[in-house]
Amino acid sequence: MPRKSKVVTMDQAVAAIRSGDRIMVGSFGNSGYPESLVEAMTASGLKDLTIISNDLGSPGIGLGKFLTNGQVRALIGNYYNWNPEVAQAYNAGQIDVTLVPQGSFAEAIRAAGVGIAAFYTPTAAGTELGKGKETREFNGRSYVLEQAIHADVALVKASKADELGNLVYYKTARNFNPLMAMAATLTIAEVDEVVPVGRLDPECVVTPHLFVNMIINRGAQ
Amino acid sequence: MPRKSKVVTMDQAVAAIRSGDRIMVGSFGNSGYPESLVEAMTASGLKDLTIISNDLGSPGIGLGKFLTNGQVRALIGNYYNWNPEVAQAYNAGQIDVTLVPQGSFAEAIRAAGVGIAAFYTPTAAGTELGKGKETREFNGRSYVLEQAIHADVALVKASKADELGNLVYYKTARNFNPLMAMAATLTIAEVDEVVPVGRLDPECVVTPHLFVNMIINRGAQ
Amino acid sequence: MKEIIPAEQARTRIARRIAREFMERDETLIINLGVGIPTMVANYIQGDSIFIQAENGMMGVGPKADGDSADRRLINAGREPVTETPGCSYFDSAASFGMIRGGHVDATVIGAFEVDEAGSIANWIIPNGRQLGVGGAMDLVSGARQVIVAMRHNGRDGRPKLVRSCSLPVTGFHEADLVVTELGVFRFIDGVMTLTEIAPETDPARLADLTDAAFVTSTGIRTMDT
Amino acid sequence: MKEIIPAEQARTRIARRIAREFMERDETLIINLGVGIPTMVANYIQGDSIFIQAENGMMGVGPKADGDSADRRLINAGREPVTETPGCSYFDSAASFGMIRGGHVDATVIGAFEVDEAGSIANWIIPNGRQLGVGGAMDLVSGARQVIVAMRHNGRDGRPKLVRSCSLPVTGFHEADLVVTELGVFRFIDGVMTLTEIAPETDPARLADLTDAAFVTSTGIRTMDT
Repeated sequence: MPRKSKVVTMDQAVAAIRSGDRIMVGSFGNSGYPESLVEAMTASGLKDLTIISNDLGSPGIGLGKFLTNGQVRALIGNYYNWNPEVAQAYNAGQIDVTLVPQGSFAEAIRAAGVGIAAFYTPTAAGTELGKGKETREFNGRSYVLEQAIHADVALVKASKADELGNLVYYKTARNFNPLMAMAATLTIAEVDEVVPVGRLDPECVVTPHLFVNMIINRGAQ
Repeated sequence: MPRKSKVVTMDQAVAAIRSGDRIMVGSFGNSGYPESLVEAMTASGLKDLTIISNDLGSPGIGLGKFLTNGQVRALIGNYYNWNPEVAQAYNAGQIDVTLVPQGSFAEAIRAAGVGIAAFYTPTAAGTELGKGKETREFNGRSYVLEQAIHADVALVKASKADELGNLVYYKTARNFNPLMAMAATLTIAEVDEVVPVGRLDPECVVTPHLFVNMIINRGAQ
Repeated sequence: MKEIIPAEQARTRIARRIAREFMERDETLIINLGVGIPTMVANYIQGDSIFIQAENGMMGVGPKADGDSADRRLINAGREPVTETPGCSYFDSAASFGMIRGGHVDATVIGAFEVDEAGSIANWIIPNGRQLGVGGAMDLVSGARQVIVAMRHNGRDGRPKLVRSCSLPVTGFHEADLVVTELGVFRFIDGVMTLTEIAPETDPARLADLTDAAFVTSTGIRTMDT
Repeated sequence: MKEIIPAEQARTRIARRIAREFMERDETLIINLGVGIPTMVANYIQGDSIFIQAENGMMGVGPKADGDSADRRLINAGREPVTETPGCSYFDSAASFGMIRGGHVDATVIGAFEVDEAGSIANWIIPNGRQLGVGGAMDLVSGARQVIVAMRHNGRDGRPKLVRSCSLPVTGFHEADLVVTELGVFRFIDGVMTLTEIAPETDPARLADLTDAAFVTSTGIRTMDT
């Protein structure tokens, strides 16, 4: 069969997302998130979303748009102090918020991507964020059982894709993107540039193409 | 403080290893293993070693030298069919052998490197290699608890190091090397070439320098 | 026992049939090929939408390297020198098995000693004291989305390899989706081993005699390509 | 309450003292710096053997970027634009916290609301309904080999931050190794909070009055650099 291109229009990408979906979005403090995809989603009628991300940007900025725009049912992440609207909405009972320590959060997303159901980490043992989680001793130290975090859709931001969907990132804009690309049923990558197959160094590909289902090429817009 | 060089002589490297140590060695079927280090260790009087590696090369070749040379007390790995001396020594009661499925083996080494005590994998559930390991259901599927695999020393092979100890690899000679570099108390990297700091692309470094304690520079020999 | 089909012809037939299985799917596929007949499948794949993953850390494995171009640091999981394809990539063994365990590999083609009526597969060890290795077999059968077994219908001693219940140590339980031998194509449909294609050299009744496992013959059974 | 030492002088003193702690160790060090005073530690580090890790995925963080060179895609974990150093590298968040959790980061310098006599640290949340975030705090205190707390001796309301037992939600139990305030250096020696250096502006008795936690004064106590 001739290979089908993974490059899609923004409409095609957004049409693949449903209200109520669990959506991972790459980002760290407004760095390295798929800006066009987030923009298009906030212009869509999608609602009741569970957003799985490190933080939620700032009020009305970056991932913060989802909340300002009333599209959020729940958040799973680790740091919302940059966006006070999160605590407000949570206190008002408008959204659920699940905090997972940043390292456990990253590892749990990776676990989902690599087929590990759960893992024991020392982080949060005995603390409020360890409550309700199984605790177990290994070599005299307490560990908490953290379960994998899956999503229906991952929206990731990469610097470049080749035509197959191999991805490379840019500096600290890498953050959670390669992990989320592995952990969702559908992975949509927004990239600055699509280059011909063979242009990326095989030693330097960060996300091999098998993890990527759709590509939004910002360089073509 | 002025920075100390991590580049050492072979004598210095071998002097850091003790009889009885648990030693990880990167390799996959005689590809990507630290040849000079293995050579020097077989010329040393080191004995009672536990060798943790994917396979054990071939009889008298590659990692097989450790066994031919009588330096092995135990093996932890996953595929010894390429070296019939392993089954012979095991049947004769001369060595212990622990088989861990290759994917679980890789993940368990990574786990040691990243501070995860144990993880649940579906691999080997219900099989002979799952015996004696805790089994647990997640979402209706059986998973086996695999514990992290640590070592005293990791001997890894990289293509290039920079003077800080950042490592890059060569094609499928990468294999277990980056994982083992994280999982041992002491990591010794044998490289083909040491390049000046700044020469490696920061986006393409596979093993950041903090994991590397000593460098054997084959390019200087 | 007399061979119905000569060995090399049998191996080619099996490999080609599995290649067709992939090429009929109108989508990009990521596949992993074990040693032996499974590796031969690559010879019959055409087009540019099927990618071979090697569990020792490569996506996009190309044809075997011949003498001059062989690089012992560029090998597949069977230790054979291979080549690159455009768009290939390299990664460590944890990332590689992450792809497999995480369900990102569409199919694995493996050999087997036995496959039983429950779809359980024995392919990692014959406990004869000469083998000591599992490799990635258990990870592949439990992780790949589709598990395709490529094997001769009977062993060298003539014993059926499709059995009622595995007598050898099992690699994975209820994991087989498709078994292709030189005599037939067996699909596990709702957990039932179902003969969907049969070689022209035989018929369902004779095939049942050569088979230990009980199987159902599909009402839409077709003749297997030779 | 009257401040013994003006705020900016206090912050500088704390940061400089911690920098000295690192520079006195004759070895390569990998350190992670939290926001606030911890970030200032970098200003006082000299030489080329101390490397800063940022948990958002960078090894070898350089000085903050000024206006023109700022790149919003090159930031530290406090969202501040930073620069590269030669030999730096980038990686994903799982790899980054793998370094931290795996014990490969020699020290983390963090701020805190409270540190108690048991070395337990509260620094992630004040449950006032306005905060909802933990970030990497719990991973850092449980993973880094040495946990150094950089904080003012008393809060803005004058309340001691070295307490008998943490009243705020704890980030990690028994994790503090060293606490540096503008008034003293406290080391946990065999689990006992021990005053090893004291600011020239005070003395052990007066310091005890400003401190809720019971501490032992080292027989070899020295005067802290101002």
